[in-house]
Amino acid sequence: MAPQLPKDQLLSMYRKMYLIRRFEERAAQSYQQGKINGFCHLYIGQEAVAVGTTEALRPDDYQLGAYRDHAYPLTRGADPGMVMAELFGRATGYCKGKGGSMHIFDVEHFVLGGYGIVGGQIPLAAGLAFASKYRDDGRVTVCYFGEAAANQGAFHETLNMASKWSLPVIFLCENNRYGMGTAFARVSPLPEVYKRASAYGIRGEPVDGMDVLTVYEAVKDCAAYARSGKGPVLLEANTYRYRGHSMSDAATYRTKAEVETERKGDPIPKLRHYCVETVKIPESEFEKIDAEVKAQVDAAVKFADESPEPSLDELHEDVMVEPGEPDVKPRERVLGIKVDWPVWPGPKDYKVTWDLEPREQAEEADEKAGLKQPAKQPARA
Amino acid sequence: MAPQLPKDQLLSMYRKMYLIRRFEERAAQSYQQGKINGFCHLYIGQEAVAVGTTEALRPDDYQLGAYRDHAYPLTRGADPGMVMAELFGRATGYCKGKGGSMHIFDVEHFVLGGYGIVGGQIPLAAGLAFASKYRDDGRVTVCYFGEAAANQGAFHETLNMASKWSLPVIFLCENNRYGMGTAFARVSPLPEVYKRASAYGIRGEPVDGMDVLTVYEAVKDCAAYARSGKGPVLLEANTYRYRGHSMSDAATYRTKAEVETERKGDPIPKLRHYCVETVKIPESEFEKIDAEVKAQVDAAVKFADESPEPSLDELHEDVMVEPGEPDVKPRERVLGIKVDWPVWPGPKDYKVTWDLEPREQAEEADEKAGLKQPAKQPARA
Amino acid sequence: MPEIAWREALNQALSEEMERDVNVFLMGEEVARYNGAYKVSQGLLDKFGSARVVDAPISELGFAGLGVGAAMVGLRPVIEMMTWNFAILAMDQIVNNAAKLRHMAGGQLRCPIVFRGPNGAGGRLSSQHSQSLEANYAIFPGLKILAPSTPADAKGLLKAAIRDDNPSIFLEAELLYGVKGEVPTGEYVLPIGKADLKREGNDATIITWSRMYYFCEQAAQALEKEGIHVDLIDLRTLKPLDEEAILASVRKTNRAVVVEEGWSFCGVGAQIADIIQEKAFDDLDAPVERVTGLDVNRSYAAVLEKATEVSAERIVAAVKKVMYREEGT
Amino acid sequence: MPEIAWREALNQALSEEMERDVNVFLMGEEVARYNGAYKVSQGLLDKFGSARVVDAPISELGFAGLGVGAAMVGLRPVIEMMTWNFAILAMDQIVNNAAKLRHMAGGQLRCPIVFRGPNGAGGRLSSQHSQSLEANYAIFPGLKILAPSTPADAKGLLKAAIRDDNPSIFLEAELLYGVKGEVPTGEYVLPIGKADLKREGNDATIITWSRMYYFCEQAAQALEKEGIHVDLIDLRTLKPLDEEAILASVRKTNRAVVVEEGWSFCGVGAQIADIIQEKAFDDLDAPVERVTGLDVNRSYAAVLEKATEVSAERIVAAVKKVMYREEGT
Ligand SMILES: Cc1ncc(C[n+]2csc(CCOP(=O)(O)OP(=O)(O)O)c2C)c(N)n1
Ligand SMILES: Cc1ncc(C[n+]2csc(CCOP(=O)(O)OP(=O)(O)O)c2C)c(N)n1
Ligand SMILES: [Mg+2]
Ligand SMILES: [Mg+2]
Repeated sequence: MAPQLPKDQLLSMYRKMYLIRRFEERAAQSYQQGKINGFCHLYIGQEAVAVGTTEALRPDDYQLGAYRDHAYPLTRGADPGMVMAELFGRATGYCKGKGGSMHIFDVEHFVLGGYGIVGGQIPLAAGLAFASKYRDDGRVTVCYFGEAAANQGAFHETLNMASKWSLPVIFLCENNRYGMGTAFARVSPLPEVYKRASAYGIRGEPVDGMDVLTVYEAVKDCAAYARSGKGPVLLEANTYRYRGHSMSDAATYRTKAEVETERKGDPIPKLRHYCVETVKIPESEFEKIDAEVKAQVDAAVKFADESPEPSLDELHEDVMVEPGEPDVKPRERVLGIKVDWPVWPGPKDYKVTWDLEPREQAEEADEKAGLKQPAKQPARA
Repeated sequence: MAPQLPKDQLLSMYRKMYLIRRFEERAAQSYQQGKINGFCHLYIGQEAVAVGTTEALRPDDYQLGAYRDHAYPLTRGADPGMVMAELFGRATGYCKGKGGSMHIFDVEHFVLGGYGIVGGQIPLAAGLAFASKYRDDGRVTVCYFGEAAANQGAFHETLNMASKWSLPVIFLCENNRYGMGTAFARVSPLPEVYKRASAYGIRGEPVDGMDVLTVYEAVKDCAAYARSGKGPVLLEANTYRYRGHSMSDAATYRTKAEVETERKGDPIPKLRHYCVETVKIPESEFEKIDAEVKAQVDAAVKFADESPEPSLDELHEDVMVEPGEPDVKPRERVLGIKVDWPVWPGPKDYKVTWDLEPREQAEEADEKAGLKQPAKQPARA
Repeated sequence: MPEIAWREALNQALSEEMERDVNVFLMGEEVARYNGAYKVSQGLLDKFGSARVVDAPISELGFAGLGVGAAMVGLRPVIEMMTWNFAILAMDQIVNNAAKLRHMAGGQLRCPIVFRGPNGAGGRLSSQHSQSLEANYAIFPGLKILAPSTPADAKGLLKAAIRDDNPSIFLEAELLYGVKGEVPTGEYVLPIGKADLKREGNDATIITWSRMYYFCEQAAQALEKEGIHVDLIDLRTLKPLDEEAILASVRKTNRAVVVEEGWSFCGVGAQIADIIQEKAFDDLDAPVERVTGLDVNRSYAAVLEKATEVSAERIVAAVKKVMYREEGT
Repeated sequence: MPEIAWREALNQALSEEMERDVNVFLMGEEVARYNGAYKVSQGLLDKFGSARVVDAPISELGFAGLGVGAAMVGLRPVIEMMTWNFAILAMDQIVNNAAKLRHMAGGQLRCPIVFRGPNGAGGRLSSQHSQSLEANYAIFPGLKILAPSTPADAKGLLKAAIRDDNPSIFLEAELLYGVKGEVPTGEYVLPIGKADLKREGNDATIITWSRMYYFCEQAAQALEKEGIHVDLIDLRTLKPLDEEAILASVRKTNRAVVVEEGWSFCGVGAQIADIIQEKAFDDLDAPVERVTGLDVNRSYAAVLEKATEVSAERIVAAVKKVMYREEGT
């Protein structure tokens, strides 16, 4: 077991996990009240993964995931009211209500979206990591994806490139054991996703996704590894979702009993118990946090509920960007506060020092293959 | 070393390899004369793979490959003149001149095409094998593909399914070390394709693709394995092409010296030498075969050259099939001879006995994942 | 005739065709044990077993291609795409293989396969999940494109598509599965390529397909109250297109409105308008009007989504426009 | 002005933009060590190094998506597709991510990326390798589509596309790379969305783009000999479409012929014809004619391929048709 973490850090992790839990419960409620529509995928049960991960990263490391994405911005300090407003489809949402539950972007906090096409975010992650290596900005990218996405061609093509070019990216598989109604083992001969790392010659390992401290340690180690230039990691967090695949899935197909058993592994009480029993943090502090979070989430729902619908002027906005048009900074736009916004280096701001493929290396490979110098005329096809 | 093969079989393998070699040399010549256009990918150097493979299969096992496909029908007994005519784009070609060099189909001999989209034939192979298992016809499918195609998503998705459903298919990678001008090792962290089998929990192994007898033994063993229901195999034949990627690639980028070295490994003289030295088959028999093959290929070129262009009535043919319209039988159409044509079972000709996923197995996987009985309402999404 | 929902009509078609021909099988995500994401395949696994109703991994390109391969040797796969948005990943197998196989092979084989699933909006799903993609397939020679509107047409055309020896794209809609209508029981097969004149009138012609038919019907009823009577042509098949039906009606009414759910720019409606202007130029008393979804990415927010959608009101307005009647007069 | 070939014009554009902005990089199959399948990237690896000119594995979906991800954080990737036929595998990343990102994110980011490569026929390559696929991208909001014809336009528009903050599809052609023309050296950037009136005349309007321009020019010269003078509009950009240029000309000539290399059914030409019939209905003296590739799968055989292609003769005939002149009179 890793060295004990400072009390404040433990409490902040607890607070974040409970924030997500509470946020999702109220989102579920709001969905039932018809205030949220379409697809809404809850993160309940998986909190330890996002919280442990974010805790282990630099605040400016990139994160992106699939459509089960409410937790990602919340772990990064996004405004819960504005995330809820996005779920409500209101003008005050992070994406002006255009993306909704499945597509939450909080660029201020380097959370680069939730994506609806299974596996679609995986190549993007390689691109983010490519940019980091290209600019040598020391960032690591964390790409969350469900285990079912590992059967997409995009997974294969991306891991191959990420490995070949030693891109600083952690492919973080949130294995909650099924995609919609299909148990992963039913469609995958090799149900342990991390084992696929061998096909790409990269580091791969499983981690208990129901224990935030274990996730934290694992991601910290993987991030250091990737950041140091050793290449990508395929990290498989074994977790469980307590709710149906989405709100439109009542998940009646699961027995109470079975969910109860799982609840015993609930990462939130687990951390709390550890803090109280081992670290000797008084219960009262947790009661205080619970109360504060409840109030915070109530306020978030209230904020969303009282927020206006987007104006119709928004219809043609953001489809194309006009010359000189700035990017939209959600918290500035909505809350009127000044925020630090990522600035990407300009045309002359840096030089590329990365030698993606040293010439000797390329020539050696060519020789082995039987190639000599580049063809003089079109080699096509 | 495997038991020595009967003399006739050795000679027929030699004949086929030399037929391919000679055919391709004349094709190259015809290309330079402007009688063949577009892309034309020669098989010279790789003869041992197709010949050893076909020799090890049942004549009604399915074969398909990429665009480097002249050899596949030839090993199956296709009419060389009609293959050449297809390269010439004549009405007497196997595909009426519609497909050309990259798309040669000889359905009579269960050669189901050459394909131009890298990796595009791989999912098709799973479908052929699925059909065999579905009908329990005992067939095995051999899917040839170049090593570069192993970086396509289609490869990943297909091997996963083929493994999960134990489909009788041999994924036969013809590793000639590069795709066009790119050495495989330059774009693949794991340059041994067969090692990727581990990601799908299937059998994978390399074989010397420059020795027809080794290929024959390996494929025979893999075919028996697949046919017996043990599932797919990823077989990697290490081979080499003596010519450029295609006729439009003069391959000036390879040194004479290096090609010379490789020529020492030429599979054709190698088999001949083995037959003469070890099996004691007189040289004269080979000289006789060489002469016969030369004449046969000369005749093929002559046939192609004297064949008519397709008629314009063909323009709208074969795009859509009309009710009651039969399939076209090339040798019947062109040579007017009666041929055995594959007949696919009709609506009531058989029952499906294959239980692709036994219920208990599915339920067990569901239980493990935390699922119980099927959802009653739409689980989407 | 019994009233049943779209999903049951499709279920009947699948069940009957699987009974009729052992070569027919269904493959897709969630189709077997969970009876389909939209419950179209309800009960089929129990009835036909696990080799004929197959749960696929989330590998659209892979299982679409698997279907094409199986079709090459005489099976008749029905490949369910959970939605056509996801089928974009499988497009290579559909347009480069299925649509071209017979031709590349010079007629040596055929590819009897049906790709089916919901197209268009699902409602409050934002841009990645709400696309109408028929034009992306309609352009390729070698494919048939079906887009029925009523449960009866859906049953009759799905059965026809399964029996057809060509590859076909069968377009359904998330918002249609629950829609009910009278459906003949048992053997009921409709001809592919025949439009259905669902309403007759001399004042104008409305041409549409799939879910938009219901909006057009609404509009037609509203117009009738104002004494405007339209021909309402439900194409049902987009390719091959029933040009005769379109042209015959336009020659009668001299006015045409084409209604589609998808985007305007390069939508199938543009092709239909082009055919009309080319072949009925002298019969037209007004330019062909098109009513389409707005040419922007679809939003999740209710008001924004609604504003991008086709509405009966907009169809009414378009008909009045081609009749040179001012709105509301 | 120096005369250079298309491939050199593109090479100049790439080289200059990479000099100008360190954020620009080129990735694709064979682009680095082998200087491009068509030698468009000749010399760039030596000039800019292996991180800015990258040989990708044959993983179109993967490296297209990698480019999109890099663009999200301010790089300006140029992704070379060896041909657009292969890009069908990458379509999901192009239309579901690149085209939708800014909108899904409510304007928080942009996606400055260029996907470029040859579109259309390569000559004697059969059906999988000969497709004109512009319509498949033109339908999606969020993308710009460029299809220049001359080396100068190619240079000016590629530079513009690289500098543009939106994702764009840049269509080249295997049969154009060797075509020469005068090209301004150094800084030369053209506006996206502006058509070029390459010839003026009052008798009819020919509208085209990409390689077909040369066929139209041929036809125009032939027509001139017969005293027929046409406006020849080279669109150069398909989206955003320069409607004004089209309509202004048609209002003048009252006759329009749209020429495209690809298939007729649902081709971009149908959309152009629709715009003309809708917005210039009263100015039209004849239906808009379209000259397109034949709606069949393309064959390898020379005679069959030729018969599917657009020819100057067919364009001449179409112009005469809209002028109601009998062939040869
Ligand atoms: C390409 C694609 N195919 C199918 C779907 C429909 N779909 C949405 S979520 C889902 C299951 C994904 O499961 P997993 O990746 O394990 O993520 P989880 O929902 O378990 O978090 C499916 C099939 C989709 N969105 N995209
Ligand atoms: C999807 C796709 N991308 C790119 C190409 C262009 N291309 C044709 S052959 C080839 C190289 C393939 O190499 P490999 O798979 O090793 O087969 P080989 O030519 O060596 O037999 C490429 C990139 C293509 N045909 N299809
Ligand atoms: Mg899952
Ligand atoms: Mg190779």
